[in-house]
Parts: sequence; C-alpha cells; structure tokens
Amino acid sequence: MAVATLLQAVMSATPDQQLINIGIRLSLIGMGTVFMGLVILSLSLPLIKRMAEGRKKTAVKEEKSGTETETGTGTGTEELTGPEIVAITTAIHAHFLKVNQMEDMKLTWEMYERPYSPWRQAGRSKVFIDRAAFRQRNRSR
Amino acid sequence: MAVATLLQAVMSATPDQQLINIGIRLSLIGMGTVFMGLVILSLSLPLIKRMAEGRKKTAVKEEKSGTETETGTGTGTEELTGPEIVAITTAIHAHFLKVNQMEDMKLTWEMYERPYSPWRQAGRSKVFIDRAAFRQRNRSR
Amino acid sequence: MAVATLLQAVMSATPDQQLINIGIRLSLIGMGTVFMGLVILSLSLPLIKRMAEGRKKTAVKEEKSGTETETGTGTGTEELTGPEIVAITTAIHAHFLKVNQMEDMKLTWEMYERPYSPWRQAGRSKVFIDRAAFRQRNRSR
Amino acid sequence: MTLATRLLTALTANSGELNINDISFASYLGDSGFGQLEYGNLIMIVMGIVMIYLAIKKDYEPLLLIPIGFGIIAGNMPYNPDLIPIGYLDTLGGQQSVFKMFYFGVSSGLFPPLIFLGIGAMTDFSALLSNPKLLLLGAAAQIGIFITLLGSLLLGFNIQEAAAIGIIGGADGPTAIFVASQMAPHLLGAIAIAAYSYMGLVPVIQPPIMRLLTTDEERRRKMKPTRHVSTTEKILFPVIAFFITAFIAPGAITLLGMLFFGNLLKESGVTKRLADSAQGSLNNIVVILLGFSVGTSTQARYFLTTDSIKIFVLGALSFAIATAGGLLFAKFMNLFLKGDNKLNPLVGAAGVSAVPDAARVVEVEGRKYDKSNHLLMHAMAPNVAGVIGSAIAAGVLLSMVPH
Amino acid sequence: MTLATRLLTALTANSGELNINDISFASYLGDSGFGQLEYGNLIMIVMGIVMIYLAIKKDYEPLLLIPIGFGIIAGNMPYNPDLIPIGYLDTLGGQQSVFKMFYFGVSSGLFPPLIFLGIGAMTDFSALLSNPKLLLLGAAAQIGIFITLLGSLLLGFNIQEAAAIGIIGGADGPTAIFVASQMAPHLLGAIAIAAYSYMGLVPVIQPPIMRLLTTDEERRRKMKPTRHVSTTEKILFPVIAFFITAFIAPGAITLLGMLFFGNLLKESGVTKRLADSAQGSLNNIVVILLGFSVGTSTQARYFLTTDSIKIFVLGALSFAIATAGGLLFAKFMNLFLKGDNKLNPLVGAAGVSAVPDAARVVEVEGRKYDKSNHLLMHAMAPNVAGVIGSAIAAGVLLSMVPH
Amino acid sequence: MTLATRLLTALTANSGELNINDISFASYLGDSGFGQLEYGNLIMIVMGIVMIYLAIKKDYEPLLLIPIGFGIIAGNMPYNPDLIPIGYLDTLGGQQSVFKMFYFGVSSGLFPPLIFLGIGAMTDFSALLSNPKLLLLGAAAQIGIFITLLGSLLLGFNIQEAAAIGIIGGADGPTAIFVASQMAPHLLGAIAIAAYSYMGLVPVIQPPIMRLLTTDEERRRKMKPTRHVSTTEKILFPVIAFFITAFIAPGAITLLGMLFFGNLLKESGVTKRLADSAQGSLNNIVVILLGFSVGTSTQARYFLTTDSIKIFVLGALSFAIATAGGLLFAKFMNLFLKGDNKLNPLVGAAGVSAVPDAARVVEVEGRKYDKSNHLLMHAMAPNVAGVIGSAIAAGVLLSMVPH
Ligand code: NA
Ligand code: NA
Ligand code: NA
Repeated sequence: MAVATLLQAVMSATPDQQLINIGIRLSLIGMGTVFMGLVILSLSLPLIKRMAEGRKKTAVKEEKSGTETETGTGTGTEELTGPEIVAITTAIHAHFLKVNQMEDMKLTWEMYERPYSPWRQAGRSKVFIDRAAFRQRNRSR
Repeated sequence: MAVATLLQAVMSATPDQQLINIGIRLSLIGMGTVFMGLVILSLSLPLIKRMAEGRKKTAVKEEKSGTETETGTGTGTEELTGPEIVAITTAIHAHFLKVNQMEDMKLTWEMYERPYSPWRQAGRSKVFIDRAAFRQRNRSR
Repeated sequence: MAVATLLQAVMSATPDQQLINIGIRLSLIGMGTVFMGLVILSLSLPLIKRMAEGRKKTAVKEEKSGTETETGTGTGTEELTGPEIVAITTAIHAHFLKVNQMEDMKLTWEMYERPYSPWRQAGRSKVFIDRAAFRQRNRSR
Repeated sequence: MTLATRLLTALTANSGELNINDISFASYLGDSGFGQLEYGNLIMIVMGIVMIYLAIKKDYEPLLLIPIGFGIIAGNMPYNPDLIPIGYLDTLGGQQSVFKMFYFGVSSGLFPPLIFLGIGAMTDFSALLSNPKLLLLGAAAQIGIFITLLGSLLLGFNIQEAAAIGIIGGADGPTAIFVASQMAPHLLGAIAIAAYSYMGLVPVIQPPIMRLLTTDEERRRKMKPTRHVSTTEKILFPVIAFFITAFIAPGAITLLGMLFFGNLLKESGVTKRLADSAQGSLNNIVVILLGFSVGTSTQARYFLTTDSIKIFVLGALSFAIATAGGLLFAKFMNLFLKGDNKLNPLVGAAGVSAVPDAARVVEVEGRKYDKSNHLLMHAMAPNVAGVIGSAIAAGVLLSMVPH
Repeated sequence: MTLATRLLTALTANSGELNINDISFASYLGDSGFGQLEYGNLIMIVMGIVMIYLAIKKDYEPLLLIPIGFGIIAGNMPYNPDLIPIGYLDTLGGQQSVFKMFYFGVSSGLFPPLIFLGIGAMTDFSALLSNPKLLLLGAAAQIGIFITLLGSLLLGFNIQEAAAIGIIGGADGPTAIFVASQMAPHLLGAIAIAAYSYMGLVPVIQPPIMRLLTTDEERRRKMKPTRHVSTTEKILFPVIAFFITAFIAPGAITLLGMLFFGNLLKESGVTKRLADSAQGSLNNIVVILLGFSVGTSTQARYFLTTDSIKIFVLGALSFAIATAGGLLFAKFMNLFLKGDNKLNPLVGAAGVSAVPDAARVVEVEGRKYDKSNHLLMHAMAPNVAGVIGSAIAAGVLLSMVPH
Repeated sequence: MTLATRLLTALTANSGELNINDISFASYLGDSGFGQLEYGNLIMIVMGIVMIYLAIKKDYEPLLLIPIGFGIIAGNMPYNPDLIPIGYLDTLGGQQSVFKMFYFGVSSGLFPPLIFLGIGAMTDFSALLSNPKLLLLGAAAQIGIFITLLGSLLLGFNIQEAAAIGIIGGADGPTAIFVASQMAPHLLGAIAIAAYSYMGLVPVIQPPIMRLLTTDEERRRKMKPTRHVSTTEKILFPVIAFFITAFIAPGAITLLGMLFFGNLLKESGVTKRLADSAQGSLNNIVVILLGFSVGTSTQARYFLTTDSIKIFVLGALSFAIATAGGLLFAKFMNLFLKGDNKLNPLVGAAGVSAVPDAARVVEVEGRKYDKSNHLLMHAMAPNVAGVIGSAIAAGVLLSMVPH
C-alpha cells in the first residue's frame, strides 16, 4: 500500500523542473562542503598530533633542566599539596580548641574543606600554595 | 475570632441560589466521575494481572520450545554479552599496541566503554551482538 | 599603550562636575550602608550565639525533667524508629505470603521503603510513629 | 498607588536623570526597610519563621515548608517598588523581577506537572494493584473537595474560587496549585499554604476523627495480606491506568499524564537514568523554586485578607470531611463484605492522599489498639488512589468551570 | 473549527457565566473521551503502545522511544480543546497548555543543542583521532541526505520541507529535529519519529545492504590496529575541530559549538563537575522533555496524512542510501590504498551516524565471517565523523535555504 | 547594516523564493568563514584560546574560564547574520537564535541569583560567626567599588555604567553580572570578563600590595584561635543575617535572599536533597550556560572598543584598592585593640571576596614569614563578609541609581 501511495504521489506531483535544478545544485554544494569540512579536518589531525608531541617533549625538557625536582626530596612544607596544608592547619586549629568531641572535629573539617572545591563551582579557583605543589598536583591529575 | 469572622461572612454573604444549585450539580457530576474513574480502574486491575500472567506463560512456553537454549552450553562466542565482547576486543587491541603503561590501557578502555551507554542517552540504543546474548542480558536485568 | 589610552581618555573626557558630585554622594551613602549593614550584623552575632545557647540549655533541662528517657530502656516497640517498623511489618507480610523467592521479597521491601523518603520530596513529610522514636531520630541527625 | 501612577513614576525615574538633591542618606533610608516596613510584612515574616521552625523542629514537611517559609520572609521584606523590581508581580521599565520569573513556573501551571512526573517516578503502585477494591476508598475521600466547594460558595466566593479552594480537600499540594493557578491565581498563595500546612498537620487532624467514627472492634480488625505483584503488571499499569482515567477526565490529562509517564520511566526497567533524574535533580530544582515562589507570593498587602482566613477555615474543614468520607465509606463497604474480607475502617482515612502521612497515621492508630496489627501496606492503596482521585476531580472542575 | 471560531468560543466561554442548563452528566461525558474520541487518535495510541513495547521488549532506543511513545498516547487522548488548553498547540484565554510550554524547547530549537552538549560530554573522539582517513567515510554516507532531499522534491514537497526530510538520512535525531524545527515545523513530528524509528532499526536495515555490496574476501579483511591518543591531543581536538568545521559551515555553529564545548568540558580534566551534569542530569531532563514533546506533537489530525507516509518511505530510503554510500566509498578508497592499509568496506556502513548502533552492526557482521576480526574500533571513527558530517550538511542547508 | 535594512532583507529572503542563480559554491563560500571573517573575530578567538589554556594549564578559574573561553570562540566564529540567527543578539524572521535564548538567563538577571543559591548551599559561615569583628574588614574592602565608580565617571562613563563597572571591585562575578545586566547591558561582556579574569589573578595582584602596606612584625603576628560554632547558630544565622542586610539594602533582596536561602537549605539538616541539587546539578547547569553566554556576548564588533580597555584598567585598579582598603582598615582597627586581640593586617586583604582565593593568598603570605602561622581560618571571615558587603553595595546602587 505504502509503495502504491508513493508511486501515485510521484505520478501526480509535477514538481517544477526549476525546483529540481535548485535541489541538485544544493546537493552538490552540500556534499562538497561536507567533504571539504571532513577532508580539512582529517588533514589537521596529524598537525594536532604533532602539536601535542611538541608540547610533551618541551615539557620533558623543561622538567629535566628545571632546578626543582619532583622526586619528593624537597624542602618539606613546600612540597605540600593543598589538601595536606588544610589537614595541617585544621589539626593545629583543633589542638588550640582542645577539641575532644568528634562532632566538633567534623564541623571544623568541613569549614576548611568546603572552600576548596565548592566556591570554584561558583566561579572561583584554587590558589596554589607554591609552584612545586602546583606542578605535582597537576601532573597527578 | 476566626470563627466569628466566618459566621459573619456566612451571614453577610447572600450567594445566589442559582450559584448554589450550580455548585451542587458540579459536585454530583464531579463525585460521580471520580467514582466512575476509580471503579473502572479497579475493575481493570484483574485484567492487567491476567494479561501479565498470560504473557509470562507464553514466555515460558516459547523458551521451552525454542531451539536456542540459555543454559550457557552455547557455541562459545555467541553466548557473549556486549561488555564481554568489548573486553575481548580491547584486549586484542591492547596486545597489538604492545601497551605496557597502565594509563594508556585505561584510555583504551574508556574509548570502548563509552559508546555503550552514553550514546543511548542521546537517543541511541544498543545493537545486540546476537539473539542469545540479547536474551540473556535482558533477563538478567 | 593601555596607559596612554587611559590618560588620553581622562584628558578628553570633561565629565560634568555635577556628575562627579553625585558620584561622591553615592559613594559615601553606599560605603556608609555597607558598614551599617555589616556592623549591625556583627553586633547581632553574639545575640545569635546567646539564643542558640539558651535553646540548648532549655533542651537539656527538658530532657532531664522529662519522663521519657532516651537511654534505650524504653517499653520496647515504642522505641522503634520508622525503618525498624517497616522492617517488622515487611517481615510479617512476607511471612503471610510464605514468600520464598528472594526477588519477591525485594519487591515487597521496595513497596514499603519508597514512601518513606521519596514522597517527602514531593512535599510530604514523615509521620512519626510515636514521640520517643521521633526524638531519637531527630537527635541522631 | 495605582498601576498608572506607578508606571508614570517609573517612566520618569528611568529617564536617567539623577538630581543631586534627591541623593541623601535620609532619602536612602526612606527607601530602605526603615521607611518601607509595614505592619503586615512583620506578621508574615513571623509566620515564615514559624514554618521554618516547625519544619526543622517538628519535621513537618521540611522539603516544602523551608522553601515556603524562607520565600515568605523574602517576599515580605520591605522595599520601594518604584525603584527596583523585586516582588513576584513587579515589572519596572521593561525589566521583570527575578522572583516574577521564578513565579512564572507557578502561575503558568508548569511546575505542578513536573512535580507529578517526579512523584510518578518514585511511587510504587503495588499496594494498589494488589487491592483493587481499596481504590474506592480513595474515591470516597474526595467528597471533601466538593463539600468544601459548596462551603466556599456559601461564604461568598465565586465558582472559580470555590473550585480552587475545594481542591485543598484533595490533600495534594501540586494539584491544588495547578487548579488555583488556572482558576483563581489571586488566591494561589493562600490555597497553597493552607494545603501544605494541613498536609503537615495530618497526624494532628485525623486521629480524633478516626476514633470518633470507629468502634474498638473495628479498629482492631486485621486484614488479609496482600498478594505479590509482578514486574509486567507494574509496567502495564501506568499505560492502562492513564488511558482509563484520562479518558474519563480529560481535564486531568496533563497531571495524570506526567504522573503515569514518570511511573513508566521507573517501572520499564530500561530508562533508569531518566527516572533517576525525574525524581532526583529535576524534582529537587522544581521543589526549591515552587516552594520559594509560593512563599514570595504571600506579600502582606495581598495575603492578609479575610479571604485568606476563610480559606484556612475551609481547608481545615475539607481535611476533616475527607477523612470522615473515607472512613464511613469503608464501613459502608463492610455491609457487603464477608468474613476476613471485611475492611478495617481506619484504612479509609488514608484515602485523603497526603501520601504517605495519612497511611502512616493509619498504621500508628491501628497499632495503638493491637500492636501486631500492621495496616500500613493496606493503607497505601487508598492513599495513592486518593492522588489519582483528586487529579480526576481537578480535571472535572477544570473542564466544567469556565476560567 | 477554524481558529477564529475557536477564539470566539473561548472568549464567550470565558466570560465566567455558567448556565445551569449546560451542566449535566451527559454534556460532561460529551466533553470527555466518550464524546471526543476519534478514530485517528486510537491508531496513534496503538502506535505509542507499540513503541513502548519495542523499547522494553526489544531494547530499541528505550531512552527515546519510551518518552516518545508515552507522549504519543498523552498527545492523542481525546479532549475538547474549547474547554481547556491541553494539546501542544493550545492556548486558551491567554493560558498556554503545559504541553505547549514543553514543546517550546523543540519548536524554538533549544533542546537539540543541549542534547549535543551532552553527546559531546560523553563522546570519546580517540578512534577518529587515530584514523584520520576514515573520516571520509563519514562524509560519503551523507549522500543519503541529499538524495533524499531530491526524492522529497520529486514527491512534491517544497524546498524547505525537502531539506528537513533529507536530514533524516543523517541518522541523527537531534540534528533532524533542529533542522525540521527551523525549516518545516509542521512536519517535525513525522520527521523526528521516522529518524528515531530507523535509528532503532539500523540492525535490521543495514546488514542486507552490507552483504549485497561486499565480497566475501572484503568482509574478512582485517585492518591495522589503531594508535594510542594522548590527553593533549584530545584537549586540542574539540577546539581545532570546531574552528575548522564551523568556519566551513557557519550554519552548524550552534550544533557543533555545543558538541565540541561538551567534549572540551569532558577532556579538559578540570571541569569534571560540569561535564558530569552536562551528560547527566541536564541531558536526562532534556531527553525526557524532548521525547515526550515530540510524542505529543503527533496529534492524529495533524499527523495521519499522506505526507507522513511519504516521510516514512523516504526515511527508509535515506538510511539505505547512506549505508551504501559509506560502503562504496570505502571500496573506492581501496583503489588508492596498498597492502594492509586497505579498508574493510564494512566499516563504511558506520558512516551513517546512528552512534554506536551502526558501528556495532559492523562488528557483528565482520565477526560473522571471521570470529577474530574486530572492527568495532575502526568503525567508531566514521561513526562519530558521521555526526559531524550531518551537522555540516544541516548547516549548509540552514544557511542556503531561506526559511 | 541597519536593523531596518536587515529586517527588510530577512522578510524578502523568507518569502520562500529561491533563485537558482543565487545558488553557487562561490556565493556559499562568501557566506561561510571565508567571506565573513573579520580581523577582530580572530583576536577574540585567540583570547578565548588563551583563557582555555590558562584554565587548563594554570588552573585559573577553570569552571568559568573554560565555558567563557569556548563561548568567546563560538560567539566570534564568522557567519552571515542575514541568513541564520546564531549570535547572542540575533532574531531572524521571528526565530530567536539559541545563543540568544541562553543569554536570556544573563540579560534578565536570572542566572546570578541561582548561582548565589548554589554558593549559599556550599558556604560554611562558621568562620564569620566566630569572628564578628572581622566582618568589618569585609566592609572596608568595598571601598574599591566606590573609588572605581568615581574613576569611571572621570573616564567619561555615565552614572549607570560607572556603577556597573565599580562592582568589579566587589570581586564577585555573579554580583557584577547581575548589576551590569540591569545597569549597563552593553558593557556586560567586558565587565564579566574583567571580573572573572582578575578573580583568577588574585594570587598575582594581591601579594605586592600586601607586602607594601605591612611591616615584617605585622605579617608575623599570630591571631587567637577561633571558637566552635553550634548547629543552632548556623541555622539561625541565614535567617537573621538576611533580615538585617535586606532591611538595610532592599536592592540586595534578590541576591542575598538566594544566598541565605541556599545556606538555610544546607544548615537546616532536613533538606539535604534540596541543598545537594542547589549546589550540584542546578549550579553546574547554570555555570555552564552563564559562562558560555558571557563568552558569546563578546562578539568583536561590540567588544573591541576603548570602553573595554578602560574597563580592564579600572578593574585592575579596583582590585588593588580593595586589597589596600581591607589591609589599612585592619591596621586602623589595631589602634583600638589590645594584646593578642590585635589583628594580623594581612587578613584584611581577604575582604575583597574572590572566595576562597583571597583567603588562601593570606595563608600563603603569612606562612612565608612564619611557617607555623595559619591565617586561613581567620581570613575566611572577611572573605565571606566581602560577598555580603558587595551584595549590599550592589543593592544600594541598584536602588539609588535610576536604570
Ligand atoms: Na486526594
Ligand atoms: Na550522519
Ligand atoms: Na566583595
């Protein structure tokens, strides 16, 4: 039935030859553009690869020539990551308050921890304690 | 006070008798419709039960009469579920690449795993590797 | 360059003195209001603290003078929390049905559990089985 | 200040001209709370605080009373509406207030169906499927809607207002808001707050009525355990139930459509992701905005009227009548039922909706007389049937009363 | 009933006057399903049920077919549009129906880009990055779009309609909806349903064509394993790919912008929260509302036309042609490739998009002839390239065809 | 091209007539990037890429800079606005562009209060509750807003523009966007980007000023540990703080209302679900759309002006002044404080908001001089007070400056 309807439709419809010509032009330009877009994109992919490799090599070089090593034999506190510093400040704070209730402790923790992640959400970022810590964190990501 | 206000309101208001009649009619029709709806619904529930049971029995029958068994004694690969196939193709892929870094491995995995679920989300479904695997999966759900 | 542009702008612009005066007034009122707001807020904080402490002491007193103890030596069922009661009713229900399929059991559980949390979401709250259970739950929160 | 005057002032003020003599700390304070506070605002703010207190301390409907309560406070903070658009009705110089944009979800009727979608995605209709005859109790309890409608007409409300007030008796917040937004937008705040307040107070309102209308023997009656419901039944139910109920009450297509659509997402087993979001983040977002908006719509100048008082009285009445309706119909049904098929009439009280509070009140009351009598499961059937019942009632009123 | 008459009736009905003689149970039933049901509605409702059945039982596109299926049922429930606004086109007395508000997301073109954001946030473009030349297969398969466009013109559709129908051949639901919403809103329901139905039926449509156009030797051919892709490449890709494709097809800025934006959120590594919500709750919410709205837009009176039948026939044709286009282009490329660089032409069939179904069909077919031949990974490249390709095609049509 | 001409063209083009002579590959390329690219667009696209680079590589505000950066790229891709509506201001033939629909959330002022809801739901005000006097530092730092306002007037901006630019000194993105959207929509892009850029650069801008204005002894000073804050205090705080601040600055009701509402959801303990969604999915969705929209609003033709340069210079100035203001006020307070009550003036620098960056800069600087000196906790009080302070300042400007 569907086929019959279709044939009938093709018969009855007398589409303007002009319209068909327009359709053909559109199709050629459309198909041409699709190919142009994807050909150029496919040609750009090796460039992307080379850019990425370039960056990597530079990074490796920088690391080697840099004075700051990352083997963890740093000068102590400077090697600390953000969360570690939070933990330490919290511990000190807890000590001063002579906190002995776990619940209080938890509250204090929250107070410290929150700002690190959630405010970023509202459009605010981390502050990096120092460069070494920053690099380390970034790499472990 | 509230009661006084209320009584006063009842006194002062002289609602059109016509309006009250309309209200009564509305209420009768409304209450009637609520009952009609829920009575018909309650009468349909046993039918739903019977339909569900009917389907179950047919399903059991079909399974018994079917040539494909699901006892897991199939012809090997045909019994595989989607994720298993992914695992295998990934392993083969990893072998070819002679991957020895865990991180790379993980990336490859993700590349395989993603398409299974998330694209469906955008309105695309799974393709079933073969009927047996399909049935098995469906049942375990 | 930016500095040059800026200086040039300051030169070329001949803002109405009137406008500057308005700006100064606005700034004084604005700064005054910011201080007023935060000063009053900072003065209110000790009051908040006192209110909170007041409430706590009253609460402690009430508990001590209250006839209902919370040490768990209650009269049995009255001490039950909502989920416990659900568990019990479910168990009884399961017993009557002589359920021996784990799947059925699970369905029954769901049927009981759902209403507790999700409906609240739609704007409906828990009903407390009895006061003791209510208090206990509230405190453990 | 009439709308015309206000518009004029706004247009003049917005000319961008700012006279230096107009700028003084005194005039600023005159436009702040010091100069703009009205007595009524304070009353409303206290009411908002009480709601928040009840929500936190008594756990009455916290997911709605906290947004509504804080919305009441925010909506009643004093300000000069000729300077900035803040209130839920304000537009100034072409700029709508943010609260008005939030309120659009309420006034357009958009939020309630989304809430129903979430309700559907979290409701298990098994209890109802295994107890077909208990559905009738959910129908009987809707009598509260129609008696309240008549009461409202007697108190001088017009037919649209009466219909909207009546739906409070359905004990279903989103349905009440949906009908009020279409029928009587000016009463929406009072109706919504009455509906949610009484839903929170169900454990206080219902027990005395339950005791009054039942005998000791009836309250102790145990009911036959319910049967197990298969997954296929649960999948078929939303489609068939929607067809039947929407066929009979086309006015409820929107609400019931979303309710059963949500339920199908939940039960189909293949759209877990969608069901999770429907009853999770989408629902939470709508609940936050809906509650807060309803709160902001209680600006004292519009809210503190005798109409609001009448609505609160009528609302209390409607809950009581609905409870009695369910109970008495259960007793009526018992006239035709034999042996252990007889119902415990307490179960009828759950027909008022207010899911799942009313069902839990039944459980609590039942256990007061026999600790081993667990009615919760039985009460869930009329409880969810009550939601469908009030949606049907809403549909009938929406299609019969011109608005 | 003309729009004018309906407006007149609405205005009269909304005068708030209610004549007691108009209120009867009989007249109520006349306005309910009993009086309003039409034959066409029943057909559509059955179609909705079939879709839900296929989604649950056959697992065909459940995340879309269930919302669409239930939407079809809800959109075809009978009601009297002079009493309450319910349908997706209804406005009555200034009140828009809720379904119309939902549908705004479709008719305005808002939902498809949001879906693309989610797709971007869940797509891994590694396969494509490691197989640049396979991108061409994704281009070749778009021939289905343009041949269908010509076929539509032959069947008497105008140029805008033909363009919208052609995009079905892109095998990409959101793109089809986006183009149809701009070019031929009146055909949107039929186009969307055709697109999604055939996407679900890809495992049925493609295999015969694949077998017809390939030799046994070709089907057994193994391809070189793909290389590993670094994180930096994955971060650079969305930015560069967006620049190139949007530069060439500005009409696709909206769709491709959201696609690659979502992908950058995913790959950047510093916006995990945002990527999670883009492909999680936001995507789920949009999928629910989009599917349901598309369903409600199939009201029988507008949907059951010969145009719809033609669209379904053209849609099937377009999928077949797209498949053949990809396959044959792979064979054409092999003329220029040597040794183990030669392609398995089956991979070309994945160029139609319908991600990831088409790619998995390739895997299945390939393994039928050699169990150790795993083509899935290779097929993913033309598969995602096909999405980009149809978005470019859509962009060209949107900017060249006045609408 | 004037609006009138464009409308005319659109109407003509939309007649559905398509002349075959208009269709050529050359004319298509003329409408693509090849023909439409402008010099300014390229500059902006590079700026967008730099932002994305900084976000990923330096971790500066990634949750905002990535959406803004990609938005800048998408908003500056060349296209012919007479053919398709794409840009954030485009409407063509009655069809709004999708980017315009997104941008509505910014231009209407809808998004910033929703962001504040999320901020409230994630902020712990304990630090502030335990250090009442540190609140004053958050007030003092707002001097940056008003000096920038005066500077803007000197540079020739009108009073509305000056007020909007001044708020950059509040170091609070959503507040700046909210005020700019009401006061100076044409500067919104520049203001938003300046505000977020400098917030990201706080660790670069503040330290030199901190060192300049403090002595070595002051920087080493330790402060008394803060006290513990009870749950009840935390619940009472949002309600009371909202009442006080909104009473004094009614113009801030919208922003502060949502901030404290979100905080009440978090602290009440009974609305965890709502708080989770407020600071989770809702916040993520708004952040994505807000950032992207702000980015798309930087179309070169509107953005690359001397006004933008002035705004960036003024913005840098305002951050410096705000920092100095907080620091110097701390030193001023020390004149009246005795013994170990004396403040470490570094803490004053945190009063600029830019939560929590400014507070962490204080910690870092403090530890440079004494490794055992932990100021983070103390700095959090002026930090969050700064948010409230700038919202109050915004409220004052919104209600005093006609707009
Ligand atoms: Na009800
Ligand atoms: Na495609
Ligand atoms: Na600030």
